Amino acid sequence: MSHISPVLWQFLVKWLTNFALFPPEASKIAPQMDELYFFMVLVSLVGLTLVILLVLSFSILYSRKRHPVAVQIEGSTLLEATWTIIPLGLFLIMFVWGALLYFRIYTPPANAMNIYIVGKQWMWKAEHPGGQHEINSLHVPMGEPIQLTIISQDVFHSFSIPAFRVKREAIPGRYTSVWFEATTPGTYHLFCTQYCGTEHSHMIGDVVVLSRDDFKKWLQGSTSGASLAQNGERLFASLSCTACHNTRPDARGPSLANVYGSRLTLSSGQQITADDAYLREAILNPSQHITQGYAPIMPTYQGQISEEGVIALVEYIKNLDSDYRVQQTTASTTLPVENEGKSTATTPGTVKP
Amino acid sequence: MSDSTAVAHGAAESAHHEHPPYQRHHFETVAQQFDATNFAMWLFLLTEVMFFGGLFTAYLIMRNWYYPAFVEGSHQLNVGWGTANTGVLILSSFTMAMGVWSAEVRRKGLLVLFLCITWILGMAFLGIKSIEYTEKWEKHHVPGIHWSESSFLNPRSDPEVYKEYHDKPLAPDMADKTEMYFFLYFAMTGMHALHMIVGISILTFMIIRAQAGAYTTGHVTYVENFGLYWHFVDIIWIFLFPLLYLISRY
Amino acid sequence: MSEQNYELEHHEGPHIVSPFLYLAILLSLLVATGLTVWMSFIDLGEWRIAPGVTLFWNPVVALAIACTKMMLVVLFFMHVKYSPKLTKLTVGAGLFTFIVLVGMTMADYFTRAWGRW
Amino acid sequence: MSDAVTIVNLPDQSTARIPKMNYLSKENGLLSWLLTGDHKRIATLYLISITFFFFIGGALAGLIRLELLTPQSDLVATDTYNKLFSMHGIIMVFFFLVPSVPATIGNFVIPMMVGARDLALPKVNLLSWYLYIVAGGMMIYTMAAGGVDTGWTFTTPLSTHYVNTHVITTGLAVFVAGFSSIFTGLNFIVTIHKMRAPGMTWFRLPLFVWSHYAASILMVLGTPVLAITLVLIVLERTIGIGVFDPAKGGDPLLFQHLFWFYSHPAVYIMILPGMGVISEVVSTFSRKRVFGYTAVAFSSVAIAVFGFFVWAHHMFIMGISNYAALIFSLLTMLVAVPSAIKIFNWAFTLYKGSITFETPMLYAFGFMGLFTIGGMTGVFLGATGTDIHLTETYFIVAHFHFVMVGGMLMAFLSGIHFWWPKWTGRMYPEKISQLAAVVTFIGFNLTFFPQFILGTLGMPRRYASYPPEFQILNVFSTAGASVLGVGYLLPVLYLTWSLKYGAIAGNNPWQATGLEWQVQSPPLTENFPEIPIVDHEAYDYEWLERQREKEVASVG
Repeated sequence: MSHISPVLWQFLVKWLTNFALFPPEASKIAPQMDELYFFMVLVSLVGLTLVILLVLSFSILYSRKRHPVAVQIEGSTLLEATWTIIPLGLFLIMFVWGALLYFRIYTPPANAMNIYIVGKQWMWKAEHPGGQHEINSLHVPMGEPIQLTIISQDVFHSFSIPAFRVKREAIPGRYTSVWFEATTPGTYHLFCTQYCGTEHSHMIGDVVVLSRDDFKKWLQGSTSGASLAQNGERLFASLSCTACHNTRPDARGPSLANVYGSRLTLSSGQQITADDAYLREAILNPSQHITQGYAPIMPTYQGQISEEGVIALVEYIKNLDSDYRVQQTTASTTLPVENEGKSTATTPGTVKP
Repeated sequence: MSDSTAVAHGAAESAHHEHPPYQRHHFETVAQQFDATNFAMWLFLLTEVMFFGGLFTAYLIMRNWYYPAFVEGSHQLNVGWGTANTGVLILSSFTMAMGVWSAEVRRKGLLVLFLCITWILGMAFLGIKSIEYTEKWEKHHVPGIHWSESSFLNPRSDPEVYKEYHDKPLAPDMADKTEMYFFLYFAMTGMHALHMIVGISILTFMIIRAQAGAYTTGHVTYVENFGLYWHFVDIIWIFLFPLLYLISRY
Repeated sequence: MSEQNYELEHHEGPHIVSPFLYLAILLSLLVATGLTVWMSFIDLGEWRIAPGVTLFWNPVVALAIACTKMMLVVLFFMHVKYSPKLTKLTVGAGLFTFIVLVGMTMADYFTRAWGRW
Repeated sequence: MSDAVTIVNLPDQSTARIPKMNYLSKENGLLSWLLTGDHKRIATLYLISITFFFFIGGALAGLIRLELLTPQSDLVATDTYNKLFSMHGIIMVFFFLVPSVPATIGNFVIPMMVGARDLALPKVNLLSWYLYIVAGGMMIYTMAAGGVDTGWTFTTPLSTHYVNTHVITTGLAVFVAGFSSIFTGLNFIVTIHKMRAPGMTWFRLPLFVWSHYAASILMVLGTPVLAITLVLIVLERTIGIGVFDPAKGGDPLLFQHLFWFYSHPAVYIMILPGMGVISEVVSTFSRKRVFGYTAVAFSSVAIAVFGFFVWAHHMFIMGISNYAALIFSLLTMLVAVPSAIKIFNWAFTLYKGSITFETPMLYAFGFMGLFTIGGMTGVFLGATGTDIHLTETYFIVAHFHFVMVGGMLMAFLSGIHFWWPKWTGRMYPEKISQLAAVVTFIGFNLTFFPQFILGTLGMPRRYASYPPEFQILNVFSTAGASVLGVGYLLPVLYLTWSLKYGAIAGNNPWQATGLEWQVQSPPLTENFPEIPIVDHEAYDYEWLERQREKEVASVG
């Protein structure tokens, strides 16, 4: 064969060595997803075989040659009921099974480590809590639940890791989240699957799963000097947030210590949990997110902070468990103003593995 | 009407019977023709309902999100003009219905009269609408091209509205969203006005035809169907009026 | 479906409505317009269903009046009251699909607040 | 061919003539076509126009597959590739699939099937074709001027703020094409309600009419929502209205809701008429009434009704509320059932039939197999859990090509071959068309089946370049596409040939029961010399037999 057509030979070799029907199963959810997938494939195959068998056998048995005169049959309620109820039952099983899986994938566990993902034309930026930045790659430890909080800076993107069987749309103006727990070390594809413009197909990268120790080493090796929360703190000060969000008795804004995850009552009377999405909205569109008892005087920061800046602020507020640091910053002179959220973008953060 | 039904029955008995001139050849009877075109008009109105449906959906969602902005945006509209316009449009619906009635009882003079009144009322509606639009332009309330938020950041700068409603200044981020209210205001009333313009153009043509006696020979389909369209446009306004003008006026 | 054979079903052509009825409808429409403007200047209060979920009565009343006006126009000016079932069905189908569009879209927006998603 | 393997019953070729008076010969000259009110002529105009757009869309598809032969984007640049798939999608969806069966075959046979002389509104029908042409002209202009690269889904804010191609003209073209489809649907509904011949009750209507009725409801109620959405996009691009712009407080997800409110029912607009064709063909070539007529009829209506409740399943990963995802997923499962019902009913129509295997039947078999796969993989995507992994990959591309191309295009070709003798008065050549059907089937599977595996492996859709390990399957797919191309070119060639050289078909070459087969081919402009009085159900082969005996008796 190889001497008949070298190209064809190469092709065949390539096919046989690379042939795969499924991507690797590298997360905890992947085998569960595949179980449902196999079940569906099985049902489809049975259904398809049934249809093919029926059509083929009837075509042979009742071809004009063998069966010159057709017998007129009205129909059969029993049969109609059969092929209504059985598919319906199967579909409902798939629905319930699928829904369970869906909730599992989109409900992160409480102890998950949070990594922020910002999508923009045409790259993925990952922000680790330790201040490590990555572009078009994501390093994660094995065996630990990782939550991704995803947002887009411009158009819709979609953060997809086939080997983990997870995918979530990056939406402009809103956080979405997804979580996974990697199980096998290795390098996997990271895709943008939502069409996002010219270089859509170049918005790809690698997800690197490391053992816990390797991950620790990687974290140390890629540190940018300041953690995400520290960047946030700097920004917090430079935007003069401390002018109101301080602990003085006449403070015009609420204290932000321990606010994350708490139950807040808004000025509209609505009760909400202060999560990432709430914090983001409260910074950008404050008037609808005022805590009860405070005047709606907070200016909007829409257009003044980049998504990375907002992320740094959110991370800072999240980790704020006492007012001590705020008092410190309030007391000291503020750091040089780095507006437009450039403070994070300019840090030498991009670390290639 | 009576002799046209006679013709209809006659035609039903034999396909080769003499038809009235307005019966199209592929219909068996005049009644069938009337029914079919009437039904077609209703289906067309169905598509119109869904056409506006998209705008109403957008409106309801945005209103829920940015209620304070919608309240103050709405206060900038002139209820007087809005009410007047509602009255004008309802009146024009009435005259249109009377026009259909005149065609049914074959009174050519009355038909032309009612169609003319409808035409005038339609123009009056557009006139009032353009006064309102001009006012919006002058107040810098045309989003995008001629826009300023100052009357929402500082309601006292607009004493006329202020003395009525004593609006509190909106927070800057909410004041931004008043632009959304005016987007939807212009999109919805603009789309409605466009339907009015189309209606008035058809009406102009119909008045000429009615003058020539085209609709008083028992062939009311055209007038009836146009009436349906006109009433539909009226109904859209009946909803636009409270949704856009009457938000939290107390 | 309702209508069967063509000739059997069909009758006298369009029903002719009395102008006085039209006049009555016109007056009720104008009264309803006045009513809706008048009501909008009165605070009808609100119903606190749950903390943060409030139903204001003013828009409800305004929309109820608008719906009534619509029904008057549809039934009498547009002759639906005197029209065959098919026309009524068509109007119903339009309203139904409209409600599906608005209702199911809104359902998504409202239930987003229920969870952290 | 012996009598045992075919039902084709042609008149004696030495004496047979095409009837002198028919809708084609009635008037001559270009104007008589451009100003015609005749549904058969408008159907012909439509057939020519959509074939034209099909081949433009097909050429774009060919370029896409060629580009994907290698992992790098080497044949065309990425933005050219983006324009290719965008215009392929827009042209195929709005200019081919939506009008394909309804505006051509539906237009041609529905008035005859219900026993009418024409559609209820012939002028509106002609207007619909003109709108289509205007829209098509705008689309051609867009292509000539440099194309559009938003994808056929016009996703905001990409389409409104981040591309600088011809979104406005494309949007308006689709808007106009939408109204063309609204008018076709409206015309069908009115015709089916108001123009039925005496005795033609609802349950005597052929299933083709039922499925078109269901599709028409979707056209009339769904399309306007797309229209207003496109208007909002155009306004956003021209004067900056911000309803979908997150920077101005608008919501891009609202666009998704409104867009899919039409575009999901749109897939039923595309597939339902095809299902109607299959019902006719399967019945005719097995000489049997369709098994469970009422079930098939009502399943069409059920698809139309449920079709409106499922649109958000395109948005499961887009951040809709999880509760909404749950409801929409459940409803999606419900809408899958009527399709299953149809498949099994067609299969059982064959039971105890007397089956022959002419080209339309071969395409119909192809439809049943491919549509089953397409439908089942739809369930994969409708179940929320698996949707996360499979959506936005080649799996979804393969899924909708199985439904749209494997389903609708197969049905379209089946229908074209089936009604060709009625349309032109001449038969297509049987052997080569059977070959074309088989080639199409093989080419199709080779093209699109590998894409299921690609999707499962995670290859995203709309990628101009891809990781090298996906190449093998892409090579298969491209190879298949070239086979498929041959399969589509063949019918154009031999059908054109048959216009002049095909055998004279006579009134009823298939010995089918539909009213359209009881008149001459090609039919008279007014269809029936005398409006028929219907006294039998659809697919009543015994009635047909009695008719023939009567004829023989009167001639004898």
